[in-house]
Amino acid sequence: MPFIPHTASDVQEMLAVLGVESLETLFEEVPTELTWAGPLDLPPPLSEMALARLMRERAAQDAPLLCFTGAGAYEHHIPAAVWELATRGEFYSAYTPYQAEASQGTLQVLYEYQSMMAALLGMDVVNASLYDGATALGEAILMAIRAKPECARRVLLPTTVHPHYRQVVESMLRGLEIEVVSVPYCTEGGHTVPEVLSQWESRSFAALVIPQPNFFGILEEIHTLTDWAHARGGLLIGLVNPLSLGMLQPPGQWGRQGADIACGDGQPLGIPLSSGGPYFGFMGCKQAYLRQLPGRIAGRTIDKKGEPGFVLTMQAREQHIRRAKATSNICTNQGLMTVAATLYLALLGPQGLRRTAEACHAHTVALAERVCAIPGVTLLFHRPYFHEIALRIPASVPRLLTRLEQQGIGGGVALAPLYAELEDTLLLCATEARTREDCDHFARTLATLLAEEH
Amino acid sequence: MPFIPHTASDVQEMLAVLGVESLETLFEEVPTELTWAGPLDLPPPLSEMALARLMRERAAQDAPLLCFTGAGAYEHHIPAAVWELATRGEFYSAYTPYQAEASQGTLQVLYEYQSMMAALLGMDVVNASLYDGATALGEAILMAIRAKPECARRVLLPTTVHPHYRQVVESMLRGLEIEVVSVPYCTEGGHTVPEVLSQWESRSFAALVIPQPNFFGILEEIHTLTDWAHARGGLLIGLVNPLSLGMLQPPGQWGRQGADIACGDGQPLGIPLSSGGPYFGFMGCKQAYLRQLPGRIAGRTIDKKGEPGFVLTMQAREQHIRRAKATSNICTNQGLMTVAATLYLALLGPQGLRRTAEACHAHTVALAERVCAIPGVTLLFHRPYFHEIALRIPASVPRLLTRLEQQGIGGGVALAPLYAELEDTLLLCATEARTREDCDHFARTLATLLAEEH
Amino acid sequence: MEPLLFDLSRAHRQNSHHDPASWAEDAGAVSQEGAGTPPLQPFLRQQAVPLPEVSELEVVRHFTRLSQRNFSVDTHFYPLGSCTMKYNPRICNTVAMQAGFLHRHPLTSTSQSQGVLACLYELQEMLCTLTGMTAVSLTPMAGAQGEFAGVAMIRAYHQARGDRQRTEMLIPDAAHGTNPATAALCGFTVREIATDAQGDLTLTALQAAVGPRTAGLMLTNPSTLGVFERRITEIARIVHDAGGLLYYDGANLNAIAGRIRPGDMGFDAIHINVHKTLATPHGGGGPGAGPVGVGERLRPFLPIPMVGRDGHGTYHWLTTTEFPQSIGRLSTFHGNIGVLLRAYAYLRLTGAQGMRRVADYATLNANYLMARLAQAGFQTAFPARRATHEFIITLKGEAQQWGVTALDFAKRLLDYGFYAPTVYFPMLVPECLLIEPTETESRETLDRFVEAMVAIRQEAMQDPQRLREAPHAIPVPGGGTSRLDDTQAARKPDLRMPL
Amino acid sequence: MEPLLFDLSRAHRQNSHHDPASWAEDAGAVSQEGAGTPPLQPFLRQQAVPLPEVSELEVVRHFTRLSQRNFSVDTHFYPLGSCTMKYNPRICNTVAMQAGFLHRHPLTSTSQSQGVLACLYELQEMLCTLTGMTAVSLTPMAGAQGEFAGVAMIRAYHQARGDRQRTEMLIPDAAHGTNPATAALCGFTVREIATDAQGDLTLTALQAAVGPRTAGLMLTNPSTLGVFERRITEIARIVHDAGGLLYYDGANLNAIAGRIRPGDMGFDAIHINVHKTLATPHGGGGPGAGPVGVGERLRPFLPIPMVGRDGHGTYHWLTTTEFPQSIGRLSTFHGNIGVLLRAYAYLRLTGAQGMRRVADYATLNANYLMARLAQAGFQTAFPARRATHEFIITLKGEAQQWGVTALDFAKRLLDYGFYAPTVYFPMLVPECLLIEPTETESRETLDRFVEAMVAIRQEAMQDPQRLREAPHAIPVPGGGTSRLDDTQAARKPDLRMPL
Ligand SMILES: Cc1ncc(COP(=O)(O)O)c(C=O)c1O
Ligand SMILES: Cc1ncc(COP(=O)(O)O)c(C=O)c1O
Repeated sequence: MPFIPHTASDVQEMLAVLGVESLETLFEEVPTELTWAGPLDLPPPLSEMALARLMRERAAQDAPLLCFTGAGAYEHHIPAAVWELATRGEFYSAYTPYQAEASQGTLQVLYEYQSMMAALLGMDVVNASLYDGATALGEAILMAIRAKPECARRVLLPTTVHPHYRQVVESMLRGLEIEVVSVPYCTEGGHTVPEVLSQWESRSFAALVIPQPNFFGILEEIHTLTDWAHARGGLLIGLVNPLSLGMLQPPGQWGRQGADIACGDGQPLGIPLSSGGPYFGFMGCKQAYLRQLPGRIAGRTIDKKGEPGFVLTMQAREQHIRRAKATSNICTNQGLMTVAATLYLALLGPQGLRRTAEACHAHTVALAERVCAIPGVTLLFHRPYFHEIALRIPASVPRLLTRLEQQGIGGGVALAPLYAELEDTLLLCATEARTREDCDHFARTLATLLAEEH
Repeated sequence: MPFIPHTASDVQEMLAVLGVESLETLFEEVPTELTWAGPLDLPPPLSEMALARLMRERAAQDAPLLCFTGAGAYEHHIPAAVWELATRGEFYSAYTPYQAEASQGTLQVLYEYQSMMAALLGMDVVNASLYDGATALGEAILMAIRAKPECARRVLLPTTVHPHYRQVVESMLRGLEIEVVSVPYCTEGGHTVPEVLSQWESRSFAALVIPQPNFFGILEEIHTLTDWAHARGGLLIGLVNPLSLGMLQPPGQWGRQGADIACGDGQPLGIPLSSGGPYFGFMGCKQAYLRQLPGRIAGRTIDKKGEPGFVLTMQAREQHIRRAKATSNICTNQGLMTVAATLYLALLGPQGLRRTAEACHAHTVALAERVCAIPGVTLLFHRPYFHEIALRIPASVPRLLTRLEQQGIGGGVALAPLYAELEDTLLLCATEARTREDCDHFARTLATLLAEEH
Repeated sequence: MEPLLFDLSRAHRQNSHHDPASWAEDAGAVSQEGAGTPPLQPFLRQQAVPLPEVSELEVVRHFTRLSQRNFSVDTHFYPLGSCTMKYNPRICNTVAMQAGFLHRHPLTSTSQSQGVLACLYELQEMLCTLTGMTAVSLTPMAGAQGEFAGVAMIRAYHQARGDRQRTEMLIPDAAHGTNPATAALCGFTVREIATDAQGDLTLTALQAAVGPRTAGLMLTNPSTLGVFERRITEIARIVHDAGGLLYYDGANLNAIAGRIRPGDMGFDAIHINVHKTLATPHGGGGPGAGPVGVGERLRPFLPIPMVGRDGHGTYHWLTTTEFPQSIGRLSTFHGNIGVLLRAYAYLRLTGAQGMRRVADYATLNANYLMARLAQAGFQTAFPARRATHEFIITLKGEAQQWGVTALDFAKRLLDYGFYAPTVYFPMLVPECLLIEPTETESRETLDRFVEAMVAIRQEAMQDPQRLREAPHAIPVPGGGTSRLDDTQAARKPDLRMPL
Repeated sequence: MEPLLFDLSRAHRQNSHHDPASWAEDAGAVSQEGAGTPPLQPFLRQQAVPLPEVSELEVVRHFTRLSQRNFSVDTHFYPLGSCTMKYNPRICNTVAMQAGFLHRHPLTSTSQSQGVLACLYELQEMLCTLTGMTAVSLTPMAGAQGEFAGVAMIRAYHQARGDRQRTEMLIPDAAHGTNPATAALCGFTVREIATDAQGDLTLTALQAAVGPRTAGLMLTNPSTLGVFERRITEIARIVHDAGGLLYYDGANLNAIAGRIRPGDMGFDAIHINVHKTLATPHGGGGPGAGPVGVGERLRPFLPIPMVGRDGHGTYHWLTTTEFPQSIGRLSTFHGNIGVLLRAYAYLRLTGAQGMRRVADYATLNANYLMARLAQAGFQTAFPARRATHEFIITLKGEAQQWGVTALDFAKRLLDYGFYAPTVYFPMLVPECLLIEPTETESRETLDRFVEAMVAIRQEAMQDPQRLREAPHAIPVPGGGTSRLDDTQAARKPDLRMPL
């Protein structure tokens, strides 16, 4: 029997210990009308060999694409050691480290993860992961509301935040009577401007969210906005791409006081694209808000012998203790992904991270130069950006994307379905993984396809 | 610097300890004329990212083929757990277990490998691996010569042994004044018959080699041949496919006394095709010949506390002790492959191994039925076979193979380049991995191609 | 102790083979001076990120050694109740880690994603069959998010019917913490329902609680007490009659998979912890996945996206276009697809017969282990009841007699080479161990566990201090940590390396 | 101790997901009754194979736990002299384990194998450049087989010239055991050449030995004594003048890679241990690979197959058609290709600069470690000499004073968490440790090793018995094995489980 070690005689002997005749007896408390009679209508079992072949075929069914798509998930180099180590059985098949003494491996990794992420974000404390970037933002907003009971249950959420994130936030907050105010972006700069925010000048809010870079790749005026929010008694939630922080200012240093909460998606730190998941959400905050932080936290302590060791701590915030009053309902998080991210950061180091961020950006700049040389193609916004660009394209973007795919290119994302006003625009990205030949090839292909359109 | 952890200040401090100014000084004993001046003409270094991409492209450069080729290397199902565990760093990056106490993992695996292989072969002892099947046969012959100093330095080697093995044996024995007698095969049965052997009836020889199944897939008359060799004072070396032993009689039970030495290639036991290697050679023998066995051997012993443990043993046979008088010059063997084979045997168990062998054979029988239904295609030999068949084909085989490959099929091996007399013949194999659809598809394609030829 | 990565660091140590070596002219400069765009300078970090600088070899060693300091299913019996720590087939990892899946961008068009979509579609179908539900959405990323989806759908359902007074969620007192936490997160008031001495829900309490304010009831069956809620049909009727809906917490599905279907018990929504029942790994804390299934009534409210199939057999994403009443999106893209692929692989390996066997042998193992422990003198929480896939023993007697706690037993088990069962959950049973052996453990392992428990009990009698100070000698390289001080950890939080 | 797999076995336990579930009608029956062929019956096994029957979970646990009982480069400093135990980059494993390489049958036509052939061809070229040789054959499967190829070529060369009296192979007394063993295997008589007190070959002894019977000289430079053979040019002249050829044992190439080329030193043939210099893993005993390179004179004799490239850039196998004088085939197919791919990947990562750095830093580390140990009072074997990538210390003094041996030091190092250096090789130096730190170790690690050595020396003085009984506490799960009895192992061989 697959994965079941019992032999016929085991079963007989075990039933004898139980003093019952058959396995069925063990289910005698179940009302008979609830027992499904026959076998379920599932496909017949496959041998491992047949499964491996089926899955090999499924994995190979669609041709791989040369990826110029970003929009919240990025193709980066992942050192081979990351997943060779992260999938070791002792990490892969362990549970959440409840019995600390038998889980020092996972716990020390979490502590190192928290330390490195805190360093990267410039935050005092970081939790041990949330599901993904979008839910991390939702949790950050809930946290801000809890942390600011004196403020109105209102948050300011720029439309430069990833549209999917905003949808998730909406789903998460729906039952809670929290007002989410959409802050429109500046159509020239593609960023959030204080002038627009000033409408809420006089109204209380718990937090302002600032994405950096924002969904269009544009860099927001983080210092001004942070100070603006703080001046009005709100918290500032920084939503960041962690890899960009190899180069960009960490949320902890935004404005005069720094962001209060930083969150985002950890995918760029060593997590494969995987069709969309599993990734992981990260969240850090200032010490003052620690007790409002959701999710697990590892801490360093000592054992009976006075030796250092690690435990899960601050559990009084969590559902298994606080139940309906917990900071979140999260239980299982994305643990293994943080192991991978810790490995990624350890292997790259500060220099590798900076050089990677720089290469991403330089390649996107180079790509921008190439595509903007094509007649009719222009940058949509005129502001500094990081590693992602919005373009105006003189063609039907959906058709263009299909034709690019037919040529083996993942050519970015059409903005119109997400921003109705942005007809004929395209969001593109070139990470450090894109070579000069890739960018040349893309620009050439794009030029040819656009020429054919006319 | 890739893989070198030294920082500039490390280097300075280390040189200071050495009291030298520069690294160059450390090479001062090397005559200057021997020092290569500039950099070597090697390609510039790649980043890991660039290397990964290059190798991904190389691996994908040639389309995968549906494999009906055997001839000494077989596509079998390999449980995923085999290589997930065998490539764990502690196995992968350890050396030959010289310091037994710090290498109990590898040593216990070797002991278990030896135990399982001895059980499979029906042999008293098995060594810890040789390079591959061909060199194992060469070593077996050398061993027989050593074990039989009273016999002539002569071995009888049927032409039903894999032609490449015979070539390797020739290379290995060339300097040693050993006569290798080629024993021709029976053209009807494709096997070795006693009548042909009887020419050497009166001449002394150290050993007769019997392959089972032989290169044509044909089953040899192992019992008769074993007894024949023993009756004439020679040893019997059984050359076997270890997977076939899930079903076929083990060499230890051939004839009245069993084979004296058994050897072969371990590839079918969990080793991927890998374009030809690494595989591993195995060798077992009767207790009497233990001290002539080449290669490493693990043994069980006890430690100071009386607890069982494992060591490399019988080292007096080996080059590092016996030097010019060693049983072989082998040092590094194919250790990790035996870890994989041990895992393979452990996961399949006796039942899995038998069922796999049966499926291989049943599929080949079914394939034979299908292809023999095509006009002009016939089995070359009329004897029992195991999982590989030689066919007569009414067409130019090399061209046929090319056309099969163009259709994505690895269609077997032409025998003519190996056996000049076997024009228009083809050696085919269908393991347990070939589905009914695969076999139907092959037969249909073959029929179409042959029809087109006419 | 293994040193911290930070302690292995040395300034300017680099793994330069991970330097992307940009081809773009002078990457450093370009990064500050985009193509015709304003300078990046004001946005740039002033100091380098204070990350450790460690060689790749030391990184490999550090994490290899750290991994060896974990107990895990791959190394130890892990009878952690409610968590279903069973064998995670390695093939499921291997097939999911193929380049064709790993390198696929989530926003790739569906026409270029048919392979992965086929797997997900079939998984949806299989989960419907397994649970007896009408439709499944795979997007929730863990059990708790599945609960969130379920409860949010219940809310949406009542609201769609204009039934706005239903603000209460009924939850048994024995329920897992995620249940009340989720209800609260969805804006409901939690009303606890008592459990009776037999481990069943107190029907009178339920009847007293239901009413026009009742949005629904969250239940797991078998319950967290390790017994089957026998009057489930009646419970369902009571709740439904009062206009509420029933949510099934699928964490215990391993007990009944292929045998009893939550849909048939009257549940309207359910999540499935694939990292439990469907053997995907728990990864030291995730990722898991918590697909949510519903009956016909809740179907319109399922979270998007889901996978649909058109008449030509082509797969596509279903979004708010098809599901305008959806509770919306719960993850940035489509949930934890890599985990779902592992679940898919597992289900294809087991099939219907295999799933039923899971329930059968998980139940056999739990009952056997319970019987053996009871014979050995341990007190089970519900001696009159059959165990399901797990069961509870209470060490109240041992605590009173010898002053040792359930925690002491748990810690001492680590010394014996076993991970500890769940302790102090459910909170109803004093000094409890919730023990779940799962179907993938052999009888020999269960017998060894009984021996260890008996030996520890002996120690508790003769040398209770030995237990109170456990663990002593956890078998990990370098020797294990002894008991760690939780109180100090919480009182003086040390949550990261100081910079 | 971890139980043996056989002890975990239980009759009829099966992992049925590995049952191929044949589609052919009644596989069992068919297997006995081939299509129109005589019955298989007489050839069939009578009893089932007496293999253990263990569940997949237990197999995974068993091998995971066993792996944790190994010291390895991925977990420990492994300064095993002559073995070059450096970091094995994981990327080299990852790229080599891709399906496109792994699933390729060796007899696939060259037109369908261009990807792998391109790698092998380029590897041949790179190895020529690195060694200063004219041509390379990749087929030998380890260093010793490379030696065999080299010596067989030397034999073939003399024979091709009709020079049949050259029956002697000269080998320094300090040489590795594979050198004399190989010479014997090729039918040569071994003549040992003495080493002088400075670790150099005694030129007078060499001069006395060479003559018309001399087939050649096998040498490694730097020698196994960890010093560079300074008069190599003169040595080469002497041997060549006598009509002999020079074979270079490439085991120590890590000391000079990218700096000094064996071809320039006058060698005619060389093997390269890719599992040493080129960082492919040693796998607990292999597989490695031992490509062999030659100068122009030996080119015609190279073992087949090799990879050639035609005018169109298409790769193909070179066989006896192109190399009719070849010493022939040395492996069934083309050698250990999977290992060669790892070596290729490593060379592409390092390039020329990187290879030179390998030699530089391997040498720096060895000299530094030697100097530190000498400062700490250890006796180096050749104090007047520079170390190369390795060096020898002799514990003769310690043995005389305190009655502890090199083996005792080695075993005690295990307790300190270090794998032991090579002991008692080369045999010339009494109580020797041959120490090779490699370039991938950091200075901190070397310093920790020095501290351990000093501490052990202190123990030797104060409590020699502690050393003689070492190891005591090897840090592996469950606690390490104490010193194992080699003598009993050899006297009463227990080489497998009895059935
Ligand atoms: C009974 C029960 N419900 C819900 C959950 C929550 O599931 P998850 O951890 O996947 O969020 C768990 C997990 O421990 C559980 O045991
Ligand atoms: C000096 C020397 N020569 C030859 C060899 C043999 O190489 P291999 O083990 O690859 O056969 C070794 C390996 O230990 C060695 O150290």
